Amino acid sequence: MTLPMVEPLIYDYGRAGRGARGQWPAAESVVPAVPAALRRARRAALPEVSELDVVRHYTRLSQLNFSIDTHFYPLGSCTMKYNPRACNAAALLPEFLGRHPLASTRHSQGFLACMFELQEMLKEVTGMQGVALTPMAGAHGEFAGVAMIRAYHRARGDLARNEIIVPTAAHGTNPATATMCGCVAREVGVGPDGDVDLVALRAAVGPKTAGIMLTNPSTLGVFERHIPEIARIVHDAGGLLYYDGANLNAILGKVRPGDMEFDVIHMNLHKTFSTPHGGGGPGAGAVGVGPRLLPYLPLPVVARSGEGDAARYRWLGEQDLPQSIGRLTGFNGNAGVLLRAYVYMRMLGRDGMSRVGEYATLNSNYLLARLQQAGFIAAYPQRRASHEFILTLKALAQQQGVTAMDVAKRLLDFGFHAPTTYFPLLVPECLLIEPTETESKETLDAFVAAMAEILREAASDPDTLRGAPHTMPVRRLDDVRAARELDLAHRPAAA
Amino acid sequence: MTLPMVEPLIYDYGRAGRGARGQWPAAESVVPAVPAALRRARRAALPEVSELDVVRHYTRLSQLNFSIDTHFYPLGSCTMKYNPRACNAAALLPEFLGRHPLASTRHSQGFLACMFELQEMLKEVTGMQGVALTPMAGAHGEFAGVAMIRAYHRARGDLARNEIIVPTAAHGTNPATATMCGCVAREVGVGPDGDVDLVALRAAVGPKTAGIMLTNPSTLGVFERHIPEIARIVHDAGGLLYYDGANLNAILGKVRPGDMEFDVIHMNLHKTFSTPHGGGGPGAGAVGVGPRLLPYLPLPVVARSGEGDAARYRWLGEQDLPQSIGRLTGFNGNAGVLLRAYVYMRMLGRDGMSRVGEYATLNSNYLLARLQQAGFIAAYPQRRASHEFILTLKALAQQQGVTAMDVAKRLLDFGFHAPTTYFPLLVPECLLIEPTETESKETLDAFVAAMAEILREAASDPDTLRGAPHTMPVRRLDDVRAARELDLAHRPAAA
Amino acid sequence: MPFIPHTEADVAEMLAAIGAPNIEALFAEIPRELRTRALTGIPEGLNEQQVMQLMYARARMDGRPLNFIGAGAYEHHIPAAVWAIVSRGEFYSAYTPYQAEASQGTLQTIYEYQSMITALTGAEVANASVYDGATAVSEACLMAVRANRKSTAARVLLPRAVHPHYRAVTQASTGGQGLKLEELPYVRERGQTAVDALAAYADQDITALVIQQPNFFGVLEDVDALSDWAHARGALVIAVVNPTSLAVLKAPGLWGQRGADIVVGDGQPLGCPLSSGGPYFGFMATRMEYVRQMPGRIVGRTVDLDGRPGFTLTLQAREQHIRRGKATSNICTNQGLLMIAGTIYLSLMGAAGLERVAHACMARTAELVAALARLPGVRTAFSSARFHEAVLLLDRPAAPVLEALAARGIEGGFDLSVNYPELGPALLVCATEARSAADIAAYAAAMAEVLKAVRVA
Amino acid sequence: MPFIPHTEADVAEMLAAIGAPNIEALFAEIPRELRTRALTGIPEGLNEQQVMQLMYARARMDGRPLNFIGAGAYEHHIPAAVWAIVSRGEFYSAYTPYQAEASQGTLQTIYEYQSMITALTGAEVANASVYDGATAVSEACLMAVRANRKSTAARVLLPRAVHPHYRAVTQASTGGQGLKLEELPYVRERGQTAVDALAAYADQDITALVIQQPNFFGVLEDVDALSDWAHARGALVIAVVNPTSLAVLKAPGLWGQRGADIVVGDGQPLGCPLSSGGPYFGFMATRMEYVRQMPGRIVGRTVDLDGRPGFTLTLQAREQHIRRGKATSNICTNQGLLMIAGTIYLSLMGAAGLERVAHACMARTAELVAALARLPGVRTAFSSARFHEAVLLLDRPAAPVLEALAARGIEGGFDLSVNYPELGPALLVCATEARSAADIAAYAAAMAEVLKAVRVA
Ligand SMILES: Cc1ncc(COP(=O)(O)O)c(C=O)c1O
Ligand SMILES: Cc1ncc(COP(=O)(O)O)c(C=O)c1O
Repeated sequence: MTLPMVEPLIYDYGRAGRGARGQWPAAESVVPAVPAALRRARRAALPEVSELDVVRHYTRLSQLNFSIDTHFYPLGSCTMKYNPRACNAAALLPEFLGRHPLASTRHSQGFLACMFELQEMLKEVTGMQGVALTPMAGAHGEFAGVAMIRAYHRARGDLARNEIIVPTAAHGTNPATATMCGCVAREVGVGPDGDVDLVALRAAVGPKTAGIMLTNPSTLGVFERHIPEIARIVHDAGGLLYYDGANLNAILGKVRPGDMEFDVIHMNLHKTFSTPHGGGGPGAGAVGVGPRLLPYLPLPVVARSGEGDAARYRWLGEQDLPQSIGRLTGFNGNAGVLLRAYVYMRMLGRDGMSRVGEYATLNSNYLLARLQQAGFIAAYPQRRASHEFILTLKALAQQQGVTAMDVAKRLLDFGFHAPTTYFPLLVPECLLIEPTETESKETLDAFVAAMAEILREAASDPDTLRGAPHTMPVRRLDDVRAARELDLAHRPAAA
Repeated sequence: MTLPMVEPLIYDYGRAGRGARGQWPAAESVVPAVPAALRRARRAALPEVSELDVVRHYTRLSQLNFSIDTHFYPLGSCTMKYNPRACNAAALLPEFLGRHPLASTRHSQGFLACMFELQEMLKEVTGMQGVALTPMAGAHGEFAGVAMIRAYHRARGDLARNEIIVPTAAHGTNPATATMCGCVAREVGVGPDGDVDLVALRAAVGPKTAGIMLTNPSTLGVFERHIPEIARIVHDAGGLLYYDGANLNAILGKVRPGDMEFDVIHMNLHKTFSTPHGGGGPGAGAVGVGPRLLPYLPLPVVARSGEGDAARYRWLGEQDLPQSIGRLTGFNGNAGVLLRAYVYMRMLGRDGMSRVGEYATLNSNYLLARLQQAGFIAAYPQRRASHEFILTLKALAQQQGVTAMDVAKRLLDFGFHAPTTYFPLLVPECLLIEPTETESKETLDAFVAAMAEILREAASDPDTLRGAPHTMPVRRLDDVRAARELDLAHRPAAA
Repeated sequence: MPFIPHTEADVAEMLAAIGAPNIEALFAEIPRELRTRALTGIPEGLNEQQVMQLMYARARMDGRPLNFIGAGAYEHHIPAAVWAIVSRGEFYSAYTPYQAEASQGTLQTIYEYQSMITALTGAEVANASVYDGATAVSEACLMAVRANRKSTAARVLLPRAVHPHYRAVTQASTGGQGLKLEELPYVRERGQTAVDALAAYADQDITALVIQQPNFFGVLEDVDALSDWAHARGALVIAVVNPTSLAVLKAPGLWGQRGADIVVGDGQPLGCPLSSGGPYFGFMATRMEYVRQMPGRIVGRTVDLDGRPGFTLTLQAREQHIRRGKATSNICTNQGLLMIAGTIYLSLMGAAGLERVAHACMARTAELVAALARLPGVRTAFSSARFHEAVLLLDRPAAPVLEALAARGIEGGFDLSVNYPELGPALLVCATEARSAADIAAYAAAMAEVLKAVRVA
Repeated sequence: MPFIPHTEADVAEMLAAIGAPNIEALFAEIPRELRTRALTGIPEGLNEQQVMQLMYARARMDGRPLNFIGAGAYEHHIPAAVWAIVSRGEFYSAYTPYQAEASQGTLQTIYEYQSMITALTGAEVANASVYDGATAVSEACLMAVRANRKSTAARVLLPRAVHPHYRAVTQASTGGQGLKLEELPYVRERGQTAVDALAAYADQDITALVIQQPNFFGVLEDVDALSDWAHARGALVIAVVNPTSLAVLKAPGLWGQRGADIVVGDGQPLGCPLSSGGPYFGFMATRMEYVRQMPGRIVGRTVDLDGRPGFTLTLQAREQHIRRGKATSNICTNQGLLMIAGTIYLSLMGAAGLERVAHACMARTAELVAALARLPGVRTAFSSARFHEAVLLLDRPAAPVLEALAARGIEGGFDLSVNYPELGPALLVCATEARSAADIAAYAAAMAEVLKAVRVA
């Protein structure tokens, strides 16, 4: 049985000869010739649709999404908090929007002033001594960080150091980054309370240790309590300390990675500083470094000369930072995202910044407490939650045959985006829940009520859960078929 | 049984002390005192909500609407065509948006140039000799027009003329306008083919006739064929001719009211020139006049001196137009709407403008033909449709007990906004259908298919129609209760 | 063909279905002699890029002067969220919510708007907007005639201290129905409506008294005394108010013993950009007993077939589409989208935020007045308490001063000479929370310069 | 507290439910010695109005110069509809569509995007974006090493005529994995990659050859010959293309006998504003046989439990969250929102509209080059056919010329002296459809003036 699509493909609105002609430039009378061998013979099979078709189609499609602007979205590790519209408005000012990335310094002072101040604020927040803004997402920042660690060891002639220690609780990007940098990811376990297994760590370090990548609070939703010991062990072994700052939201104004002896950190500005996630991006993964790694920062970074009204800003390049790991982006990173983060930080200000960590933690611990009262099982019940926490539904899966996936899908029917499921891989049948500080108690209470109701359904009517969702535009999708019978593009006849 | 609301009231998100504080100005240390007797004692009971609450609530509410951007919206007489986004973008340019209405001429030349050219284009399109842009909707333009007719007769000492002839097919605003202007609306009938009953008209005119208000194409969806005779009859009787130009979309580039001897016209720029209807407004009801009424135009209008690069623009006021009927708006009308109409007209240009009438008429006649083939009954089968047409469901109502309202509500379930129902009042159980030129044949075909299906349901399953809609956020609403148990405002306790 | 999706094949198929040889044939019913020539006066069409370039150039001509004009339209901070939401297609491109079930978004927003307007004004019911503040006053006068059954005079007292445009519009809009508008003078020293002058009307049939608070000069009127006077004589009280000021000023519903009967004003300060004069929205609220005399759309809460609460247009029997010539007004299309902006603005501000706005406006205006009145040749006109506008008297003609300020990028205020010649050279100035201390200093510096350059008359 | 909705009562209730005396107690697990002092280096918070005023001032500092720089980022007309839709909260504030049933909007848009990219490039499958054009090249090189099972050298030929930043990024991004990048020279007169130079590699193990079309100089390469040479030697072909140019240039899928194997580029010209350098999006497409080697997210069409078509992320076993250290890349967050903009842009333009854009770009650039090369001291560097950029040689240092142009409000091009000193003083200039004849005339006039003022070296 094939049912009609919820919304047809944009191609389905097309007819040969139709088009949004108001958008087309006038036809040229003279166009320089393209040599015949290089010319396109057939027009590409793009949609031929009217402007109204386009507006209606994509407006309708958008309505099929859950989003922060419409739903509570407690996707653990992703910090889905309110994206203030002012950040967008500021980034869209025509002068910024129309500015070419290679524009003259003369026409760049306003933009560069924002970038410089953003670098300074990030230094303050992390306790680091240098910041580069160009990495375009968290993983990209990780790459920059590990590449700097590598460059550091190489510059010292310490060529054997190619192992990056990664706790098993790490985000998948950490080991993937190690590999991309040509290092080997060496995993060490965590103990039953979620902290790194120090015995294993001591066993793992050695002359091949380039460094350790530590997420804190870890992806298990707890603050790593042995940071001083870990720092000592790794540093003593000659390795450097990498702080995966994706969870910076939890510790803003409470602890600073620089003060904790970390040599490098990447931040997910799209999380902590609330730039929009855009259905998959863009992000911004600025990196901060301590004194050891200062010379290796990726290019370009912004420098200031003069003070106050006499301040002048410019990009530093290769000549200025000859030991840099080089360029990681075509221009200078996701400038528009950086502007949004800058505006957000200026609005928060000093006091607002520490409140972020406090209220994110309050919401998380409250939600955990209420869900425990409702009968759910915390993965680390003996620990305080950080800005997020993990439930494990292993018992439910064993007793009722209802999985974390079923619960996640059923939550959609109650009007809540699901938490992160099956991540971290360490905890079976897990839900990683991050409410963020911008959600109200009422919303959290409503979420608890829905979860409690789902627990009741698991006992009384598990098939409803297994068949969920029931109220979305589509019911549960066949992922296996998607991977087996690959249908990755529509192929209309070319015009 | 009371069910929960689809989306709670914004007040329901409130808690004492909550607020979108990022929007509040800083508290003042010194504020000039308000005399105690004039001071507010208790804060108004406004919502106390967070910025996220506001964004989420109104985003969700918006999703409960049908709109052009999401649905075919063939609401007869309302010309719900595509609202190009460029018009909005241009009107929102910061210089226009930030411009005070009383700004100096120096800081107004760009805006006034647009307004002047808009006046000129509207003159060309209507064949009139003067245009004023300030009326803020069609009905407001009607007021201006009838007030000018009155002023004309008064200026000639012709004080007895206080009757405005209004065909029974007229829009309700026509007689209401006559009353507002202190005139008496005198109705004349229309014949079985939809044209004005000339015998009745001849009988109605006389020394009390101030004028006639004629909608063309009439609200019956047909072009009035006796315009030359009507013009002669009314003018001969000493009355003036008013053209209700709400349906200008049908005749753009085909006929011009000025050429047809009309003395005054109002246009609904929000229809013909596609400014957004905004859930009830704003509109713009510019008026155009022939030579007789030029001195009476409402204030202000824009004048130009000089040509080309030396052109200077300014507002004309009372000193310039001493016989004007005066001011109808606090400043100068819905400037932002006028800018949108200006941009739309510039995009259409000369050729695009005549195409509007042609394709609006094509779509309308096609839809009528297809619906007739599907078994629906046209109110004026012997006539060509103009840009809109009427179906009468009288037979259906009599035979199956299914009303035009039932059909309208059922259409919502098929994803179409309903046509205008029960208007004009002349035709029983009517649907007034206006597809507009911006809709594609495929959309019209889909609408026909839905209508045909509804006809089948009327025979096989009339209760489904009577209970419709079934897929909207709410089912059919109790209008009687709404009027009887008036609940017009939420009353929370004041803070 | 911009905005027309038809392909040639579509047209051919459609004509075949109609049974017409070509599009032209569809116009066959139009008498041939009426057919028009081509629209040669219309320029050729521009594509979107071209039209935007044209509009950028036009906008640049107007520049972005620093604005100190108020006079009924006020520059306020507008939260970015307001227009991000208002511009959503589902609000922007919908129309009047005739099909309630497919328009709950607009309808519920109107209901919330009605709730907020009644909360601010202290009235019981509000409509879903009229065109603007000026037409709201004229509609209120017409409504008062219908509502005040005791009065037969159709006579409304309209103080001279009411916005001159509002008075002009009321004149133009109510004259046809024979309303008699009579002007009440103001006290020259205080800029307040002269309560003494009312003595002249002591025993006469007055239908309504209009009270603007703050009045056009920014001055606060003695609203209690004026209201009580009117009510004692059987006249209705029409309050014309600035919604921002209601955060700090007594709600019209509490004016005097009985409260105002009809409350109107321009909603522009609530989230509507200055936008060269519009679109704004007029608000209108009244007592429940007069609701059937109120013009405009009204939304009510009701339930659906299942008992679920929902919203719908109600009391439509007042309106032209039902009542035609006997309707309360001819208004049909109103200012819906702006009303939505106002609702979102009020939700974001709340009463506490709006109070902050009002306080900042008052403080900035006081600072502006102090900075300007310090200059030789400038002094304040009135001694009374004010909201966020003030009249300044100059020792030389205002027009060249304003023109010289404009040349320096400053819109220095509204020239009162035309409407209030009795004041001599005078400016109405305004500073809202959108003006900073630096802005005010820039104005004062420019004014000092200009006063050196522009001659005393 | 901006953005935090908690009332004091809320906090008290929540702490009670947790069983904690205060918020501070929630941080008790953090070793005391790690706790930080206050963030004194962060300024105090601004409200929205203040921050917007700050940003207006910053924006004003940058002005709006007339831009003739291309060099990988191009100023095009962007239909107003694009960002009106992209900015809708449902797109803007969603994240990666992990919950497919609640993310069909994003997922279907990605599927449509994949369809359009494959149609434009002539490739079979595309991913849902990588960061930008530069990282797309480096990812393509790493992918080629995985995909080319015949090659063991991990050696990629990277012509000097490829964007210097793309080369730098590739260098920085692939060095760790030991890729060897070798530069191919270009022919000085033609600005084209020297096919002769390939002779040196005739019998060597080459993993891939990168071909940029048009190349960094705007010059069209002989893509067929280059592709066939590579394929003949078992090397993969990585095409780096400007998507606008594909409206008129042969699709990489048809280059030579076999077509390019991996096609990448920057999607910026498709609806993304210049925006000071980003966010843009990198696109990436390949043959079906290599799909499992491609990094990034991929969406597939499937059906739901009822058999209704729907969309979901697929082939996730390539990705880091499943495969961790063995993933095809570490990429996680990508450039989703920009990809949506590109999809809407391509829908509005269609192939015919994009062709018009390409033609206009070519025509304007030809006019620009003609107008500038007419001036004494300016000549064109290369004789070959070009797309919408050109290299101009100057008879004096480029930097002061550009600075003098900037002082006149014109961004006159990209200074090639740093990256291509062998050319002598040289500018890379660009004119797209966004530049008018008047703009070009303004540039030529300013250049004439500047050449009078700036000395010959
Ligand atoms: C702990 C952690 N590290 C790294 C990342 C990678 O960040 P991004 O997705 O921006 O590349 C994430 C986010 O998904 C994360 O949660
Ligand atoms: C024929 C006709 N006349 C007048 C009007 C009144 O226009 P408006 O609603 O803009 O006041 C309308 C629109 O509703 C109309 O259709």
